[in-house]
Amino acid sequence: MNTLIAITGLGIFCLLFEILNLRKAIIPITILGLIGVLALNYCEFGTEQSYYNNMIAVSKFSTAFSSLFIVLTIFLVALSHNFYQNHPTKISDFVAIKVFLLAGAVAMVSFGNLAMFFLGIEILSIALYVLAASDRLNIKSNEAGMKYFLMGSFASGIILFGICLIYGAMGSFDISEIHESALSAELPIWFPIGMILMVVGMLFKVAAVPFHFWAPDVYEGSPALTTALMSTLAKVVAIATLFKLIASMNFISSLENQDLLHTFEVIVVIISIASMSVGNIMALRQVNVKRMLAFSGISHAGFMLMTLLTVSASAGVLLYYTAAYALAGIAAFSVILYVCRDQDNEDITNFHGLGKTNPLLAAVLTASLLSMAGIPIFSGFFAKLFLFNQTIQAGYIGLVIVAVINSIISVGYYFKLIIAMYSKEPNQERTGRPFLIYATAVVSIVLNIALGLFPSLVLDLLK
Amino acid sequence: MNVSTILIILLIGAFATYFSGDKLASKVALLFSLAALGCSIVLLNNYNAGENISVINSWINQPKISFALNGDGLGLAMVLLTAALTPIIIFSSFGNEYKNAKGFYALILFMAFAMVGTFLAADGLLYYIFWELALIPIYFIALIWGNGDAEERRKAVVKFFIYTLAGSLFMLTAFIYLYQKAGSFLIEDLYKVNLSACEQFWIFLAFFLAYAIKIPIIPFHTWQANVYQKAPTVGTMLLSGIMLKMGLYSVLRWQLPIAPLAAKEYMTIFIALGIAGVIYGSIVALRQKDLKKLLAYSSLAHVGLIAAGSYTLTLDGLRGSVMQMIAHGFVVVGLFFAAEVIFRRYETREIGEMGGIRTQSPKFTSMFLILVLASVALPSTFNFVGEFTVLYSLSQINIWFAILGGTTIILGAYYMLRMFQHVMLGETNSKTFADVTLNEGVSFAVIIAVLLFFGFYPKPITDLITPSLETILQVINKN
Amino acid sequence: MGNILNQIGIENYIFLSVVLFCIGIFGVLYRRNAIIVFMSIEIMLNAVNLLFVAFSTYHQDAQGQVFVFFSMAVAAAEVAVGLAILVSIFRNIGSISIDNLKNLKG
Amino acid sequence: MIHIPDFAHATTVQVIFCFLAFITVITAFLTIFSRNPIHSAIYLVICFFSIAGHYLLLNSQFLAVVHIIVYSGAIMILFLFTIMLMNLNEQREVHRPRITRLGAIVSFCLILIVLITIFINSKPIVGEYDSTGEDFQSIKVLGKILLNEYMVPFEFASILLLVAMIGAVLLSKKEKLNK
Amino acid sequence: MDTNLALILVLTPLLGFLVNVFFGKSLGKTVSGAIGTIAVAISFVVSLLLFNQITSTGKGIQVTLFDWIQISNLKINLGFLLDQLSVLWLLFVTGIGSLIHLYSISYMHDDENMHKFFAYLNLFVFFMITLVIGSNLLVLFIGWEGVGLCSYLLIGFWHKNQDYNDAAKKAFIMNRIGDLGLLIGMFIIGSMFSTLDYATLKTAIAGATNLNLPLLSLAALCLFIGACGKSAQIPLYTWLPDAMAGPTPVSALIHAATMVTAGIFMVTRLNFVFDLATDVQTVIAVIGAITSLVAATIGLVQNDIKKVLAYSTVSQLGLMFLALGFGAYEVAVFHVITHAFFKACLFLGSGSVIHGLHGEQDMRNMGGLRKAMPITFWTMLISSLAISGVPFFSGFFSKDEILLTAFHHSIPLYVVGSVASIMTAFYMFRLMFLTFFKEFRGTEEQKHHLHESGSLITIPLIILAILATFGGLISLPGSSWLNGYLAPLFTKVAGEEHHLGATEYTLMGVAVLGGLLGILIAYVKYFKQDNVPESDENITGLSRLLYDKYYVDEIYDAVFVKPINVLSKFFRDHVETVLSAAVFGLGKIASEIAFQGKKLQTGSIGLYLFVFVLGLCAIVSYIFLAQ
Repeated sequence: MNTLIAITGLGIFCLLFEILNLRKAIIPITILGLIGVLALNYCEFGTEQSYYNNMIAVSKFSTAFSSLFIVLTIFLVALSHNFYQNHPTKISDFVAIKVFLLAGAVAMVSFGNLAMFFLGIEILSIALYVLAASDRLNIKSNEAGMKYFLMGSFASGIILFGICLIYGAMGSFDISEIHESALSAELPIWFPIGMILMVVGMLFKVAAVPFHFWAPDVYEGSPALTTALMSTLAKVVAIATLFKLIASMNFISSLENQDLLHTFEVIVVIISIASMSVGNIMALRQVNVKRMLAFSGISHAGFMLMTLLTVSASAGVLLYYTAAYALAGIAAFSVILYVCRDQDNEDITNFHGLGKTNPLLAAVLTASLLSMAGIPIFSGFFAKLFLFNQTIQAGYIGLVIVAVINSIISVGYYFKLIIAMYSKEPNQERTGRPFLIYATAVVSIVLNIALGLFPSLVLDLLK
Repeated sequence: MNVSTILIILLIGAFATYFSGDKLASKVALLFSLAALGCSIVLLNNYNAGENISVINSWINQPKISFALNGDGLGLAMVLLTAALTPIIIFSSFGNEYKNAKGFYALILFMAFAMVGTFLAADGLLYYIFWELALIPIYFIALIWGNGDAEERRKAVVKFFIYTLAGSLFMLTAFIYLYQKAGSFLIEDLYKVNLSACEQFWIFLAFFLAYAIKIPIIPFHTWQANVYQKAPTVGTMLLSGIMLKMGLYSVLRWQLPIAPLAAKEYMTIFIALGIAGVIYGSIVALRQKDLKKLLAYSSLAHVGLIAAGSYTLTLDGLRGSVMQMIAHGFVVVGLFFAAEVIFRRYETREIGEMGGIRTQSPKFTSMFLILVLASVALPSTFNFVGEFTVLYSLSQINIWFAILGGTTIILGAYYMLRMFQHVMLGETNSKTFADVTLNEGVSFAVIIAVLLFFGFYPKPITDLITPSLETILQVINKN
Repeated sequence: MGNILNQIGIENYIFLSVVLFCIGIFGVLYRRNAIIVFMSIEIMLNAVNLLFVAFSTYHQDAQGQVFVFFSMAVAAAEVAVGLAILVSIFRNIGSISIDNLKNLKG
Repeated sequence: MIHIPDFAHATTVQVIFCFLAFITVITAFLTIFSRNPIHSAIYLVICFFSIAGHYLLLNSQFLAVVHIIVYSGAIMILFLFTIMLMNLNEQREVHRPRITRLGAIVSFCLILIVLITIFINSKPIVGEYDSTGEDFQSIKVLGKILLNEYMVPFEFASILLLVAMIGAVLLSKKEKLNK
Repeated sequence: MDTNLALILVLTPLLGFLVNVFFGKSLGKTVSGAIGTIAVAISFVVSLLLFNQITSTGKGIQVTLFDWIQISNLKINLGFLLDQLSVLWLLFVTGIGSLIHLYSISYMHDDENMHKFFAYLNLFVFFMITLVIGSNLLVLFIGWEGVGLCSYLLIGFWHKNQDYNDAAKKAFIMNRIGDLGLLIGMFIIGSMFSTLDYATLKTAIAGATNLNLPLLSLAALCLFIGACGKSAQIPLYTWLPDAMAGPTPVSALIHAATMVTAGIFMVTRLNFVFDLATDVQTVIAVIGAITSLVAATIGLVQNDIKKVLAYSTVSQLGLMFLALGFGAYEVAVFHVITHAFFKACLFLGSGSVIHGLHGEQDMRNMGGLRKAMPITFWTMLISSLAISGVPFFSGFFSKDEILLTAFHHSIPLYVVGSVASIMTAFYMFRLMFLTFFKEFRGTEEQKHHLHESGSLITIPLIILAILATFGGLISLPGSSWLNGYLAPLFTKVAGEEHHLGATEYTLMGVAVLGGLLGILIAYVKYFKQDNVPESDENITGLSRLLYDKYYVDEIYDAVFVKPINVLSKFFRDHVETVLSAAVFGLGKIASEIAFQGKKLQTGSIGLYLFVFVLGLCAIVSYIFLAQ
């Protein structure tokens, strides 16, 4: 709870700095503030407590994920400095929106009442709509914002309908109450329908097939930093929330009571397989890196959805997977930001010869791509390993095999980028070594590798 | 002192090489690789003295993964192979100028690190990690420093990477499945797992896919020739000399003992595949126009025989294949180096453009000829010892296996001598061909010395590997 | 006064709300004019609000109605942002037909 | 089960419900089908009013008032402003391809049928609806709940609105062009 | 002491090889030649010592150096067995070897790579000694392959000529086919008796109760295939005539006197195996006979002086196998020895001729050399008489014994052998007449330079001619020293056929008459009638068939070499492509799906939402309406 308050306060401070004409200080102060928040959040870790009539329920799950979100936000804010260099008047808005977005994200994983959940997701979504469309003179950005907005509101409507039906069934928005009554025999069918609708809405947010269509377009059109935010923070938040929704409301047992569990699991399996396959295959022919990473994100969503099959045991795995994925994503995007900062697109051709002109960044990008592809020692590998382990344990060996095949396909496009960096001739001069971008790239990839070397650090958090 | 020392040396070496700058890189790399060789010899001594050189530390609690390295005879033999070949390979590259040499040599050492790790790992997952790690450096070596048309090379290298990764991911799945049964990735726990015949079959198959691609066994070999051709010779040496031994080694260490029932049940099929590889590889090699490709196919043929030997599940077969692995490792490195020596002077790998070298460079010719002869397993070379043992073990299974596998000595002689004739003999070439330099000569001499020495006196190696192989056989035959 | 649902039945509210919701969906799919699409989304949200109130009566519980406030706040916020985006699109391309938004594809 | 309206014995409430429902659905449709955005807006306002009627029928007067204020008063005005700003009173929409319409209709029918079928298939609510007789929806009660139990979401909603505000500003603020 | 002797025996040639390889060039031609010769001569001396020891003690010497290859049930030592057989072989290997080395010093003096030549020769002697004195089959195999290698190196000694290289390669590969047979034979024997050691094997076979005879026969057959390869028997004989591409001393040493007899050595060595495999013995005899006849017929019409000798060698080897097939090992060995003498002499003589004519090998361009090269002429004449079976020359005794043995076992094979002998006499004298009599038919330039070769060449010739004359003494009919000497090796009691009766004398007479008949025909045709063989284009009919060696090479080419090459090309161009495409194909398919899938991503919000709704419907209806 304190975390949430602190974050909100920090957001408001950002806005104040603009008024106080302290633009230069915004980013450092925000980063420091966020680090403080991280510390605060860390202090809360391990306490199981609910605040304000169970509006906010702090648990290991929520604090762990909140920490991850905060870390990601720190990186994203750090990247903002260079990205918004040309928009000095708006920098406070951008940073504040990001901080508020973080508040929404934290609310989404620590909600104790569906109202908080709904508001959280709306804050997140609206902030993202704005960020997607924030390059207001760029038609692509407009289009991305519009697409995201329309489809996002549509999904919000469906989520809202789901909440409504749950309320109809339960007469309450409080998840602990829902948790208790979810097993009652008298439960109207509204509850599972409502849950399914909410799940569908969240599947939209995580960009799972067949609700994924927005992702590539929006990722491509949005300003690169927003894409980074969407593909790392937003995706991680969405999947964590989805996980929490299903886990915290006893949904699985409830379905089991009503003999619907099997069909639900079939659906999850199908969506998971479809997401990975569609994501990976579609990414093969992309030339725009952001778009490619969008499809990659779709496939990773498919992987992460596998945790829904073993909700009771796989929170740690999900945390690990999301951390690995998001850190790799941050590293990758910081390089993309650097490479494409003066370009009007993010085509692969921009990356030609990066291995020669900027070996460090090329190495970082390579490492992050390898991590996403699941090559050992990078945490992406362990993420997949733990995930597969969990899933095989639950008996879904077929699903794992499909996942494995998909991992193979994914290498195809990740390596396209690596090849472009190392075996093509550079086609442009790259000057300047923006410290924050370098720092973000290096720190995030180091964190990624550290996670790979000591996976227990994160994996055992939620035990 | 335990086996992790050598890993540390190589890893530090890789970093040190990278930071030593382009000028010094090759020397630093050589230094560290020699240090690793020295270390492995010391380890061998300690092992022979009965010291425990294994390591086991827990690493990840849940799932239970340990940092376990096991120094037994078999592993040490392979480590020695790696540690001996790495300096040779590095030294042999001294005649070439590489752009960004520091990266190049660092990758070589890193690859050696990963390969040594693979040979030592006693935990399924650790093993898998090293296995995969070895893939990355060679990928970059081939991609960045390779030769030939860039687009073709990219295709070949990516295919190689994806293909091998594909195989190994199935192996990973098998490992995870095994973990469910064993509750640990430790090799001794995996050995103890009781699996039904059906489970064993699938696990065997998953392993097979990984190894068949890596080794390669036909029809999974299609990446090989292209990559060998496109990679820089150093990469080709690493690939053919050591890396494909990873696959063969793994068959012995992991595949057979973990799924013995399946191994016994389907033995003939896999032997037959290996032998088919022998014949197919030999025949394809016959008409290759590119020297490196020819050597690649010859390698295909040889490893087919080694694989067939491994699948016999007899001590002879296993022992023969290990010896043949070592012998082949040396000889193939030598042969590829010879190709490189020619390339340095002629700037071509087309056999058609060579010829008549013998008059100009008798020393080179002799060395090359010895390597060719070793490769066709002339008695008194180490290759003969291996090949004889393998063929003998095959004959114990079925005489036809020995006969068909034995065609390698005919076909092998055919394509190798044909190649030798067109590359080295004939009218003196109009282009000048300087005889081997001292550096080159030393590399050749070391390889030849090793091959001949063990050809007459293979006992040290036999004694080193036999106990481990017997242990493995015990596990295989426990039921 | 008794529960009004005794006379109408919660099902009828559900059906009405479902129909309304579906009309909203239909509108989003049917129209290319972004403003109308926004309106359709408002219809969807209103359908849900209606159901909230009905359920609130059904449970004799005020929380549902409280939630409607939030839902309205969300609707307002969405519309504000949505229209802002729409305006900037209109400024850039002079049209608000979502058919014109097909630059990003493939 | 669907209560087939028994028109002969319909209570006033039932008649009002049917009437309001009819208005709601029709105006919703008209909103969508109107070619002129202004007309759409006006139909939508009517639709909102009829929904407000439903609220009144359910005896939540406060909500009805708020609803009208927020939707008809704020949101619709926003729409109208925008429409006027863009000068959209004439039909600008290009002709929709048939496939789009077909798709829309198909999905409309599909989702409607699916949802309705599920609700019909589900267990019917049997028995009388509770009536505790307590006041649960007066302004007072709502206010208490909103500012006690739902204090946090209430505050949080302010952040939502703040974000929306910043967003709207961000999207429309012109910046001085840097050199 | 024995170990040291054996080591000196083996290692001296190796040392000679190493010295010549590393320092030969700087030492100069004569010195390197001398080193080579001395190395072999030392071995020869050691062989003599050993011979002395063996004959005095009558016991073989077994030397074990160290464990070599360990196979679970089969321990293989690197060890030597010096017994009667091996020492006998050693004697003529090193003896003739020394002579040929000596000869080569002069013969090769003009070659810039003379030191290499001697190196290879020494290496050959080293391997040959290893082959002979190995105490088990695998050590034999070292030598076996090693001599094959040296043969390869020496045939292709003039490596600039790709035809020679082809010949060398062919020799090596055909030998390898045989080697595979030998290996398989070893495998079978190894698995049957768990040993490859001769001595142990012998006791094992003798002591075995339940012998799997068919399997043993198979082993014997495989071993015989090995022998076929090395000793140029049908079907693996075609390499030997081609091997004449090498320098003539090589032909003399390797392809006439020593290496090609390795097959006979091996069969003799394993006589206890072959004795049990009677079917295989028949096969050996038949193949030997056929080879001898076929080679002889081809030899009738060859015009290249060395080719004639080569086919003669094949034919004589066939005769030896004929004897082996009847279990008459000592007879075969006897012929090996005599053959070594006269054939070496013939080759060296032909070498002298070729040397004198500066490389001319075609007999149509020779003639009348008798006066210019008298020593060569006389030594060759003696050898020709010996090979033709003219009485009291060595060949007479040995060949006669073979035919005698054949007669006792199988009349048809006897006839075949006899016909081959007659032909031998004919073509040998055809060679003599064409080369040494009448007028010189070469160019004026050659005529001008005609001269007798130097003493280094003639001395070996003379020594060999003497041996060819008197070599028969070691095994005179009736009182054979050789039979007695070799007796400990054989299980069967030898010499039962050696009581000389009327039949034997008749047969002897027939053989002598046959030989003389052959000589007579040659005399009539090439001396009296003054025929000179026609030039290549004009050869027709049967002679054409013979001249072209029954087209065996062409047939082999068409049946084996071509198909393999076609197959190779097919594999390379098609199978590889298909396999590769199959792997790439998966990627291509994925890529194609991606390409089609991109079209689905139209950018239209309507479509996206449509799919969204459809997905929603599908999920909801599947979960709630599926039952």
